[in-house]
Amino acid sequence: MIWNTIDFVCRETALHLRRERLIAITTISTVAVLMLVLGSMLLFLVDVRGWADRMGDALEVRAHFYRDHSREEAEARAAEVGEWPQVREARFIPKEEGWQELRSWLVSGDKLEDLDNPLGDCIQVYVTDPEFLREIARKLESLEGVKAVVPSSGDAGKKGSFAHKVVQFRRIITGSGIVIGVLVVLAGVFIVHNTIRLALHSRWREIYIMQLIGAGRGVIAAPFLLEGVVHGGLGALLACCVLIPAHMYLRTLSERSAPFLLLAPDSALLTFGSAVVLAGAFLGLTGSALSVRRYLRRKPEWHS
Amino acid sequence: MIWNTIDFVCRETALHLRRERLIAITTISTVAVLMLVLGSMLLFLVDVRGWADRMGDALEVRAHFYRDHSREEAEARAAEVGEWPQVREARFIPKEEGWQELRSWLVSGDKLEDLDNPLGDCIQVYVTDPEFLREIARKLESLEGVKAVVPSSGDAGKKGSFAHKVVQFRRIITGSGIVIGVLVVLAGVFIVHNTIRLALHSRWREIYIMQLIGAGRGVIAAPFLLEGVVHGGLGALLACCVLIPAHMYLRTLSERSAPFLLLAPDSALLTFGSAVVLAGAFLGLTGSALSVRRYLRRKPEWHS
Amino acid sequence: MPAIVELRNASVTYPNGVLALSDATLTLEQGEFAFLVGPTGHGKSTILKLLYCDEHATRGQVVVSGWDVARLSPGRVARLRRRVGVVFQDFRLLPRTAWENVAFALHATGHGYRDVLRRVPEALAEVGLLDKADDFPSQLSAGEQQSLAMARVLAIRPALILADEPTGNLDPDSSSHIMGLLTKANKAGATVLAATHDPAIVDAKRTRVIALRQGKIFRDLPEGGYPDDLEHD
Amino acid sequence: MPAIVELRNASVTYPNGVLALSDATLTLEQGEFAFLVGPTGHGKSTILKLLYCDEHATRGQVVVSGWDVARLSPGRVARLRRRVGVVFQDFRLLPRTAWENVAFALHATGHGYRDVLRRVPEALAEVGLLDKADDFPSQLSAGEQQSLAMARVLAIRPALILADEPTGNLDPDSSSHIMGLLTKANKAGATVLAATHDPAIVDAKRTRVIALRQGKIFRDLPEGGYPDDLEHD
Ligand SMILES: Nc1ncnc2c1ncn2[C@@H]1O[C@H](COP(=O)(O)OP(=O)(O)OP(=O)(O)O)[C@@H](O)[C@H]1O
Ligand SMILES: Nc1ncnc2c1ncn2[C@@H]1O[C@H](COP(=O)(O)OP(=O)(O)OP(=O)(O)O)[C@@H](O)[C@H]1O
Ligand SMILES: [Mg+2]
Ligand SMILES: [Mg+2]
Repeated sequence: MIWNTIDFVCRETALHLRRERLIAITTISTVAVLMLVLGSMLLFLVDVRGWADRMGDALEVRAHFYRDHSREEAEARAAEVGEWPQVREARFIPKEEGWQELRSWLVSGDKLEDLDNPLGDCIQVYVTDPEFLREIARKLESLEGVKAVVPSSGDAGKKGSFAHKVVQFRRIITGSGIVIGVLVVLAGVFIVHNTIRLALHSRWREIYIMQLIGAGRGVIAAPFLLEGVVHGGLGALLACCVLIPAHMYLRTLSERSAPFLLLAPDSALLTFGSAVVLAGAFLGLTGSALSVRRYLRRKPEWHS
Repeated sequence: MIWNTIDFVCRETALHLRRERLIAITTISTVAVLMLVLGSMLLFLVDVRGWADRMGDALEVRAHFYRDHSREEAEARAAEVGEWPQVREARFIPKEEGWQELRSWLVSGDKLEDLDNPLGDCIQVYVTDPEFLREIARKLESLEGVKAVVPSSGDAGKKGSFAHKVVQFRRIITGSGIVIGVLVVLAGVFIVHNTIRLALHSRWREIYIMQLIGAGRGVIAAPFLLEGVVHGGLGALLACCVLIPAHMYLRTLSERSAPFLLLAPDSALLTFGSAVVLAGAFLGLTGSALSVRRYLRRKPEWHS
Repeated sequence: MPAIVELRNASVTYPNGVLALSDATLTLEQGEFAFLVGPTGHGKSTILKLLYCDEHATRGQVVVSGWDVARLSPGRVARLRRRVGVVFQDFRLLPRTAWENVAFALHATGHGYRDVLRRVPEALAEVGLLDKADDFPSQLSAGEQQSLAMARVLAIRPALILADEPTGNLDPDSSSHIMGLLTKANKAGATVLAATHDPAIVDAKRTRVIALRQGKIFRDLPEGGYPDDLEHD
Repeated sequence: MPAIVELRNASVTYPNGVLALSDATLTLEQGEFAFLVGPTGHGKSTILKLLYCDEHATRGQVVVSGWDVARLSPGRVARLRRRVGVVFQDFRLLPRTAWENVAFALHATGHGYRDVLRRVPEALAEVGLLDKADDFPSQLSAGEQQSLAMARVLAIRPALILADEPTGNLDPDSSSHIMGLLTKANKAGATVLAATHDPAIVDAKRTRVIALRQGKIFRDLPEGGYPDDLEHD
């Protein structure tokens, strides 16, 4: 009996899949198109965020020591600072180097030629995240022997400053990215459900006749659900067949000219692909389930 | 005769609109959801681009004159530079101000106390677009009496420099924004057409019977087209009813805390709204036209 | 009288290879009343489909009111169909109220709203469905649906009426009522071709009977009655 | 013999206010063969719909094979329907081939694939459609569709057969063949209730005739014949 039912459901599913061409085409293509859009949006968002991070990379804090501060001490401090969790890199700049730099660009060098080096040693610090700029500045200021920190903890991340802009920019991208992502996902779910509902609408009568003949609701619904799973999965698979090669192409492109950043390694693609296909199948399943339920419960608006 | 036809088509359209609830709901909601996503994506892209521009605002070029260069001359030059088309702002900084600034932060001031001001006068230039940075640097270098330009035309916009990053970032955002925008629009058109095709699928038989009774193709198609126009337009209108208030809310929010930038003024919203509604109506029209054509040409896969 | 319908050696082979009509030659003159009889599945509906351009003869020629239907543009087909009223075997009503079904046919055949307001209730009353004017086909019994299909035809007063089993779902009294309406339309000038299985109505009306067997016209008598040798074995 | 069908003062008022059946009381015993006659639109199909649970009595009680149908869960309804074979007046075939239509009914009633392979051709052959096994309903003539609906019922060998106008689209010979099949099923134990308009088949088989008029059972005779006073005026 159970075996008969399984056999029957499988045969029915095969029949549905073979016969209902328009429905197959529309459902599969709808899922595929939506997944494609979602996938490229995701890529885009991740990438923009990566770029925002890169912008922040250029931000530095310099701590200038007093001229008479011990060099070994300062070097040791620099090494220490490099170990701080929020610090990406800390470089020790001896005062000679700093003087060289300064003289080379801004001032009329000849006038300074015979001058003693007015600078002290300096630590140049890059943070892991522009949000930490102010905190690091404050910590540097409290170091012994530090005369000045540029930008100072008062200036760093001040409203209108560049660091502030980067931080704010990132927040906005993350925030609205999440909003848009959620919106697109919701829209996708909604549209796939709509599509399946319309697709089943033209089979309402069929579902009703099956009930009249005495087929149980489960037996009627199962092939529709499986059909939804197959269509959703196939649509997602189709999307993967575009997204994954596109991703790989962008990777080689970005390796050559490096404009892209946070592309996942190829090894993650398999996981990504399976997740997408599963999501598609799940979407198809729930869509079919909701629609079939609806049409199982009511008499069709009968033709003729 | 013509009058009869018009009367008939109007009555038919009214009937379609009143009776086909599921189709009305699905078509309208699909269009609305797609327009909503498209609209918020647009807002997002415009905003991100605006942010990228703002980042570039922080970029400056300074041209340092020789110390003995005439101040009037330099000031006149600064005014001239301010007139250049790619220049957003050019500020003249007298050497005293520059010296003050320099002394205040980096060097151990006491040692410099009795020193002559080693700086010359300077022009601080902000460009309208970071892409012009190098060009402006080059032009400044060629000015008479300029000793050094920071960053120099060699350094400005160099690969890896901050200006280069901003420019590249903007290019990527614009490029992939266009790609994604086009993708979403295409996806939207495709999905709306799919939806309408499915919706008409369940009315295939009806269309066929109308033909059997002797109704002309035009007379049969017209109400479906008008229905498409109304559904598409209504869907778009619905999307506007969410997008426009959301936009206004974001504007007040951005006026308070200024995180958003390129929000259109409220006066543009009417144009925007009408454009969206027209686009929706057009989408509905073409979708219906293509589908009706298809179903007019073939016999239905008859039920029973 | 000129011929309104002419089949010249018409054959129909459906795409699945079934030869539904073979080499049928038939002329109906204007104002004639003819029955089309024959066993189930032997080609009656196929002949009618030819006449309202739903199928095309794979061989031979079909001429309806002077037009060779094989060569008509879609616009012409629609114009031809407006002169032909068909009671379909499966009714083919629109999913609208009884009133709207009749009104649609009137509108489609170019009648204005004033005509519609007059003729719809008239036609519904004739078949006894006036009190069901606002019911949808799904709310009507099968016989009522069939009557509605009849009303739709009567309302447009076509030159040619094709009735495919117009009394299959009707009780004997209703059947003879419907036949009476067809006779009345015929008297008013319409040519009528009615496919039927009901010996009673064929015998009741002494008129031309065209008998089909296996897609061939095997008898065509001016006052036939229902043939008793229809079955092929 | 126990009753398989019982209507106790059953009334049906459709949502649009039409009183289709009023206060009908009726008992069918197991193994009976009864005709249901009455004018068009007077409630025959409504009675049958009650018995296969497509409509519910707005008043009164309906008992089919011991179950009060008003109180059945969807699962129970399905189980009940599996014991009832219905030839619908509008056939209600699935948009599948003839073979698949019959096979579906067998699968749905819990038969395995081996049964299907045996019974489908058997049933199709009985109604003369074996050579049309791979045709879709849209490729069949109306009479053939009706025969297919009959085959679908015969294949599952139900305890109760409800036939709604099972010969409306059939020629007299096919009609009596179908009636023969119903009689055979009845002899094999099935209870048969057939709604019909055709006096010929009612008169040919001297059996119980239940006559309806305006939703009321106005006559119920064990050997009725087709009543000649059916019309209400
Ligand atoms: N669309 C189709 N495709 C294939 N075969 C068809 C199609 N329509 C009809 N047939 C076949 O053509 C033959 C004639 O069919 P037709 O409908 O003309 O019969 P009929 O005389 O009207 O029968 P009935 O009395 O049952 O209505 C039948 O064998 C049928 O199976
Ligand atoms: N779903 C429905 N909604 C409203 N009224 C209905 C519905 N179904 C049937 N009716 C009405 O109920 C009455 C009885 O219908 P029913 O189908 O039982 O008649 P019938 O005896 O089977 O007629 P026929 O011989 O034409 O098949 C009719 O007047 C019909 O219009
Ligand atoms: Mg026929
Ligand atoms: Mg009935």
